[in-house]
Amino acid sequence: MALIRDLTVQGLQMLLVVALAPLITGLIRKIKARLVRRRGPPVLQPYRDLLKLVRKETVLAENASWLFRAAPYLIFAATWVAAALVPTFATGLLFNWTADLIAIVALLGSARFFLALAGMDVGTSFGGIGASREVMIASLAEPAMIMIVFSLALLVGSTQLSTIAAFMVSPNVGLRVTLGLALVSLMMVGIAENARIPVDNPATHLELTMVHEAMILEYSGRHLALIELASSLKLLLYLSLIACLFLPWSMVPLRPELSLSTLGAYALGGGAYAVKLGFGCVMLALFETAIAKMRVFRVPTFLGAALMLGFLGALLLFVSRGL
Amino acid sequence: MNGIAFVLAIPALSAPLLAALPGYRLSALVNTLASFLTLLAALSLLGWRGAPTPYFLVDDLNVVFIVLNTLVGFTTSVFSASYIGHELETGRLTPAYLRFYHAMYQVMMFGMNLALIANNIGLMWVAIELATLATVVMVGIYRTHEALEAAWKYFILASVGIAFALFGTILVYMAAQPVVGEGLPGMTWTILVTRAAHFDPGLLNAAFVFLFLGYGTKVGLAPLHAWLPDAHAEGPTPISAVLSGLLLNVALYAILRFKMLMALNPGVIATGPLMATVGLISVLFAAFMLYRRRDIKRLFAYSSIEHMGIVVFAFGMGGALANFAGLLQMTMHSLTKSAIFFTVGHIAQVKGTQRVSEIRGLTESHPMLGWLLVVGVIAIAGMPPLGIFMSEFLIVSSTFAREPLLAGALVLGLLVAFGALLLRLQGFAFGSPSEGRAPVRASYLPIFAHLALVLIAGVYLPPTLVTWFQHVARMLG
Amino acid sequence: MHGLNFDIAHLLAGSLVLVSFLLLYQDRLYALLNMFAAHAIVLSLSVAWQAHIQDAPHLYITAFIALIFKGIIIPVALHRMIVQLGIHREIETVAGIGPIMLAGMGLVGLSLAVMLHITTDANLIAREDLAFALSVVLLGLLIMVTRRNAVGQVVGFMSLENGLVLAATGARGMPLVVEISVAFSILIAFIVIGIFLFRIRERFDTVDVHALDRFRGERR
Amino acid sequence: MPTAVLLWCAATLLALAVVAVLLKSHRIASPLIYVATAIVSAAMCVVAATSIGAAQSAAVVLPLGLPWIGAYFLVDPLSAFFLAIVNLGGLAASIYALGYGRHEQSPHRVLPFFPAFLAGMNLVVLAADAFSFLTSWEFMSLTSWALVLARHRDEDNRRAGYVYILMASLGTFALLLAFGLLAGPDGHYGFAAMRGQNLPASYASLVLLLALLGAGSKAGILPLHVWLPLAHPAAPSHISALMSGVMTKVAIYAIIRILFDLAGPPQWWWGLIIILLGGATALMGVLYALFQADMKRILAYSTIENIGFIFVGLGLALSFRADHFDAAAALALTAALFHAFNHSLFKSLMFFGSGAVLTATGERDTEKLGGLIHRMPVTALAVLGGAAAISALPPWNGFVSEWLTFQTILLSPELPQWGLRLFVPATGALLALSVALAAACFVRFYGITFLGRPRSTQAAKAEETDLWSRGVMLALAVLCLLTGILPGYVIDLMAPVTQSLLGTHMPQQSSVAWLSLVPISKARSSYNGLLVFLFIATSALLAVFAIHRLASKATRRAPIWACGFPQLSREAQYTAASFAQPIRRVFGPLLFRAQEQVEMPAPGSMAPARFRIKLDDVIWNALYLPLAEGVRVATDRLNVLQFLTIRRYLSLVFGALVVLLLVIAIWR
Repeated sequence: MALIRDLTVQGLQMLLVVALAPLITGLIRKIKARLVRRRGPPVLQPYRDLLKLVRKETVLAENASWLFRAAPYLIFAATWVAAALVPTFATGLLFNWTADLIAIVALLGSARFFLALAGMDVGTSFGGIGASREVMIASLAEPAMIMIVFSLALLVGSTQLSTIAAFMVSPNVGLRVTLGLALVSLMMVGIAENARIPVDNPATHLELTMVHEAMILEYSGRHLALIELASSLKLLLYLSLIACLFLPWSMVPLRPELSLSTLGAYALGGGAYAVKLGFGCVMLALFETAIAKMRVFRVPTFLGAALMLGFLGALLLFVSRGL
Repeated sequence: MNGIAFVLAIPALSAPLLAALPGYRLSALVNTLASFLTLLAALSLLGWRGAPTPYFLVDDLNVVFIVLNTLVGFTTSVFSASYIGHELETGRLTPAYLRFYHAMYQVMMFGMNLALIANNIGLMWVAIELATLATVVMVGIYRTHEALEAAWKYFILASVGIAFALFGTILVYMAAQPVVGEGLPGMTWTILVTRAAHFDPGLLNAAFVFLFLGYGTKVGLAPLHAWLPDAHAEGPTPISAVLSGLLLNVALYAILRFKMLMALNPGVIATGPLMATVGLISVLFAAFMLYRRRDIKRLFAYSSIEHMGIVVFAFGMGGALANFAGLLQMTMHSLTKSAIFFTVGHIAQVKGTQRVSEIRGLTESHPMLGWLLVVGVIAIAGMPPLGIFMSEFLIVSSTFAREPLLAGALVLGLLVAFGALLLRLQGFAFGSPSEGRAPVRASYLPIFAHLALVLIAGVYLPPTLVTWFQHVARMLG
Repeated sequence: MHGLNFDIAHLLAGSLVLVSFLLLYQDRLYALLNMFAAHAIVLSLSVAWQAHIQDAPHLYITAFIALIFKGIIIPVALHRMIVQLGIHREIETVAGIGPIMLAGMGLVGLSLAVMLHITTDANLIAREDLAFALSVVLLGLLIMVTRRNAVGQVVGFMSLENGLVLAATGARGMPLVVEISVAFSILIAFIVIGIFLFRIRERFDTVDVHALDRFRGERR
Repeated sequence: MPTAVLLWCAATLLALAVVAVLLKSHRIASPLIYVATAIVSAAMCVVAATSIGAAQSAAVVLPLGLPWIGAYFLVDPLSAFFLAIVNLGGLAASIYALGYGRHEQSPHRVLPFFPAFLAGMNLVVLAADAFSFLTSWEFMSLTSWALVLARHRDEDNRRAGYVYILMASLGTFALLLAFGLLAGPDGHYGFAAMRGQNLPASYASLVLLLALLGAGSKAGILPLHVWLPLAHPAAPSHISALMSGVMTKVAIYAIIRILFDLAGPPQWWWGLIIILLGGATALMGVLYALFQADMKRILAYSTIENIGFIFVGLGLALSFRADHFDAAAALALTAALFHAFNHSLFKSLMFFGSGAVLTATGERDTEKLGGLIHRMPVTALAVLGGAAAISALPPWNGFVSEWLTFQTILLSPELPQWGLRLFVPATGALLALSVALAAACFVRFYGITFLGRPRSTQAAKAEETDLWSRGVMLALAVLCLLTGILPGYVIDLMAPVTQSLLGTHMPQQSSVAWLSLVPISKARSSYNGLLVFLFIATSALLAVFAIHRLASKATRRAPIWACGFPQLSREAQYTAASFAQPIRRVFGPLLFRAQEQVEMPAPGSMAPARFRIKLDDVIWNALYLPLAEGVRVATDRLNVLQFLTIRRYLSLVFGALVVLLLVIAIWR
């Protein structure tokens, strides 16, 4: 019985993220457009795009291999699972125990692995460029992420998201240098991982600058749809990760009994979650409109900074538990 | 007694016979036969050894050497039978010289056996000189300019060595004479050891210095080694084998005897450090010299210097473990090195050259010779599962616990030598073969025998041999 | 052991060392040979004296050999050879005579130091003779390594060997002395013949350096 | 009992070597030998695996080796575990070779040494006294040296063999000295006796350094790794798999045996040294790998990286043990062992794959390959699995050991020493970096080799390999996945090992609910490979189902689009070198003095523009060239002594005499 309930909650969460993801993308696009005083596409445009893509016939390059066809599903699945494992409105979900933060990072890593491979499959130079730049970025972003995980884990004594969230709401967090460092670094990593300005520009097809787009250049139809969905899922994941780690208020620990109050609590949590997401979107949009795209070979310094920040945070905790 | 008589008589008698015999096949056969009989006689000494007489003595120590000596002598004679035949065909030797060769071979064996069996230090000296002069002649036997050069060099340096050894012997006698009285007793080993404690230590010191240098010249220790490489390179290969495998041991045996004598006297200078130092110098020196060699036989001659260095080092370190290791190392080196020289002899014949740079890809052109060479060199480089690994294991590990720095230096030498040997080996055995693909008519038997012995010793030492070696090691103190 | 015997033995041994010094001093071949003959004669005298005081008749044989073989035959043979091979008469030495002499002094001092320091209880004659014998040996070796000339080196070796004989005869009742001296004479004969056969004019090593290098086969 | 059985098996292997020698290159030789080795290895693997947890049996003493001691052989949990690894690799290699061996041009240079090599590795792990250990150790090196020289006509292979055998014997001597210290002056060469005598701290530390020098050179830690990328690729591929996947593990075994078992209680800084070495090795290894073009060389360098990873685990275990955090030590050691096991699996798989490619195309250079996924689908699938596992992607096994190591690092703030507190997180960063880079490296490896369009005609008409090879590769891939999703069982298998070495072990895993992995406590951290796998599978299937059902599954093949400018020539594809360029820009200048020169022809000239990359092997230049130079100078100086005149030689003798006389004149 309890199992059933946990499963349903978990299932809800999974559906929620996948349903929410395109909205986030649309929202950000809209806000950015308004910021530069354009009307911009409607917020629900991404859903329409996805539906259109899914209905279309898929065009494959002649020499595309089975890997090319399988990759979108794997990418989507991995990202989806990762996203589903991040607590959104409620902590202590059933499957939160199946993977901790490190595992989530690694899941995103495997999604990227297949994306890069898919980019190289057809054998165009664009795919190559995209893949090589992607792995370069990732190879710096991932350690930075791991460092952030370290600093949180050292602080909380756990790599378990629910535990961390629980700890964060508890009064004994205090204001810590480490957390600040971790937050900044996490944001930088998130920007890089989601191919946002200034690291990459999701809206461009100018070959010298594009990274993510270059890899998926050969995709079309349902495959493209899946990949797009996956990338918006990823964005959502990062937003809700930041939310869960740094603004974990009114997140509901899983309650044993299914009462009205519980539902109320869930509703409250959901609302809070929505607010957090909206805040995140606005922030991101502001940041993106404020800053310009940087050259690809300046990215390492950017991410190196992130890595250093994360490492500094972890080191501080290693050296003294007081800070 | 009769065992001793045979060991000495068979070579002594067969030498003139061989000088008289025409036809190399017959004389080679006789030579082999004589060596074989000598071996049998020597083996009989294992079982039954007479009481020491004023002139002859057989004890645990020299039985090791005698058996080894006659054994390698025998196998070498087998090898030389096939080797000499080829030399005759290519006309490097004439039948007349062959007679001389076989006769000298037996003279040499006689000299060495006598030196080993002698109970009288004067007699030992005479015998070693006899053997040396015989080898001098053998080295020069090809009569090429190079051979004569080598022989001449050998001769001069050996003569000085002889003089030193004699002076040392005289000094020993003078040290003994006040204690044991004039005449023969003063030179009889068995008497000397009983009274050595009362000898004048100072005289013994001087004596040891001269004996060490004199006989050390023949062992080929580092500053005194000059004759050795050329003699090995220029003489007929069987002689190189005998030089490396036996003559060095005989000289070493002499040094060991006097070391024992010194050990019995409380007042004398410590001989161990002296020997260890010289040994170490030889090892390092030879190790570095190995790299630049361009003549395959000279290469292995230097490796002989290195190994003698190791042995002397081991005996210098002393102690049951190190002495045991030293004996083992010496035995293994004789067997391995002579096996290598057998192989090298055949290789030089099929390739028609001794130049390192012109011998390549043996495992392909002559698989048997090639792989035998590989095994031999691996053995001499001290890799398991062959015998030398065990002895080097014991020497290094036992030294490291006592004298870490010395062990470090030794290991350095071993490594450098290893590098050189393997570098050359890869050149010889692998790569695309060089010209000279003449079929081999080699006698693999001696090579197999030696390598098999080395392999067995590396894996399994029979307990009897072990206890015996250990006893000898204790004798050496 | 009465004084006179000792004194005479001492005198003879000492004079042998002296003659070695003279050998060391020579730089003309013929003079060197003559001096060596003198060396041999002194040796045979001293050996004979030892034979007398030890009343060991067999030593007379040694003395005799020394006299005939080394005192006469060898020098004459070498004379002939010099003439035949046309070896020129100068002996070129490694260093100047002066330093070499000094080195010789040092060697004698060394040998005295070694022997007298150590033989605290050996009997007198033996001790003195030994010291002198050792110095003769060392001087002989010094001659060998300082002379660039084959004949000179042979002479050095022979004087070295004289030192040995002196020591051997000095040792009371040492067996095999005669045999040893004979053996050594043969050895020397070999060397001399060798020189003669190989036409070795100047250096001990070879007729021409190129052959040397060729056979060593190692020089780049 | 198991000891005896395993010894008999090893003896059989040796006998097989003899048989192989006798058979020379007879037609049936190859199948006969490989089938036999497969059977024997399978038997040994089973026996070893079953005897990990078995009760401690008494040592078998044979009257071999050092006479007055004899040869001791013993299977304890540690050796049993490594025996299992060794023989699993042996089994895989033998079966693979059944197919692969047919393409061997000179089988008589491989067949005798293959079983001998296996026997050598087994005996190293079985040995329980210094002498038999070192004998087997050197025997192992020797046989593998012969195998490296199997293609001896190639100059590079000979050079590789030479460097290898030199480093190997350096290592042997170092171990020899280490054992000399452990055995003490009166020669207690048996391991049992060594445990008995407690060394002074200084000696123990010396032992540590010597052991690192000895076993480390075989494992390939910095800066002793130089031989590895030369030798491993030079051998035939199934041998490369053994050397990389298994022999390095034997070296790890040696380290564990000496440091955890024989050398007595550790100092805290021992761990630190090993951790730092490991971190540096991991990073440098993967960077080297990223800049290689040769398939097998990439794999060899990635071996170095993984060894570094294992070393970090060992170092952590050692420092935890020094501070008596036994549970943490057990976790760290388990992580290291687990990674050793995983690496042996996927590295063998990768080498098999590259061997298959090699035989199909005759090319080792990735720049000449490509598009093989079409020609050799099964190989491509299996290698994809291996690549995913080696890049530590969940739910594959590589990730589990990585995850455990990170968990261990997260425990390290409890360590009191500042040195550790400062350097452990730094090493953690290095590890994270090298893991990410490894993923990049294998994207490159796989993408260039198997994806894209063929870059050469050989690649264009490659043929899928034989049944045996495919079978083995798939089996290994499946094993990688299984150990990834059911790690609990493997960890419980290792419990006796840590128990015997540290006196404690990780909490039992296979009993945890949902089979998830809980190293310390559920609230702290947990990972469930099985569920992650199931999730991914289900959601992927869900997506497929949804889309194919509810939307179109219509597909059309069309020419490459590429933004409308498809460059159809093969050369227009991205190359391995260009793929590595961004990362080279980041790390190259600092660590490799990388230089890129562009030669632009004058306008109008027909000459091609050239782009050259120059990478210095800093370690080689800084460490090994000077050594070689030193030897050269020394030999030159000494060689003069070969050409002196007799008079000068006499003066040498004279000098020696005078010196000695002076000595005794001055003495007392």
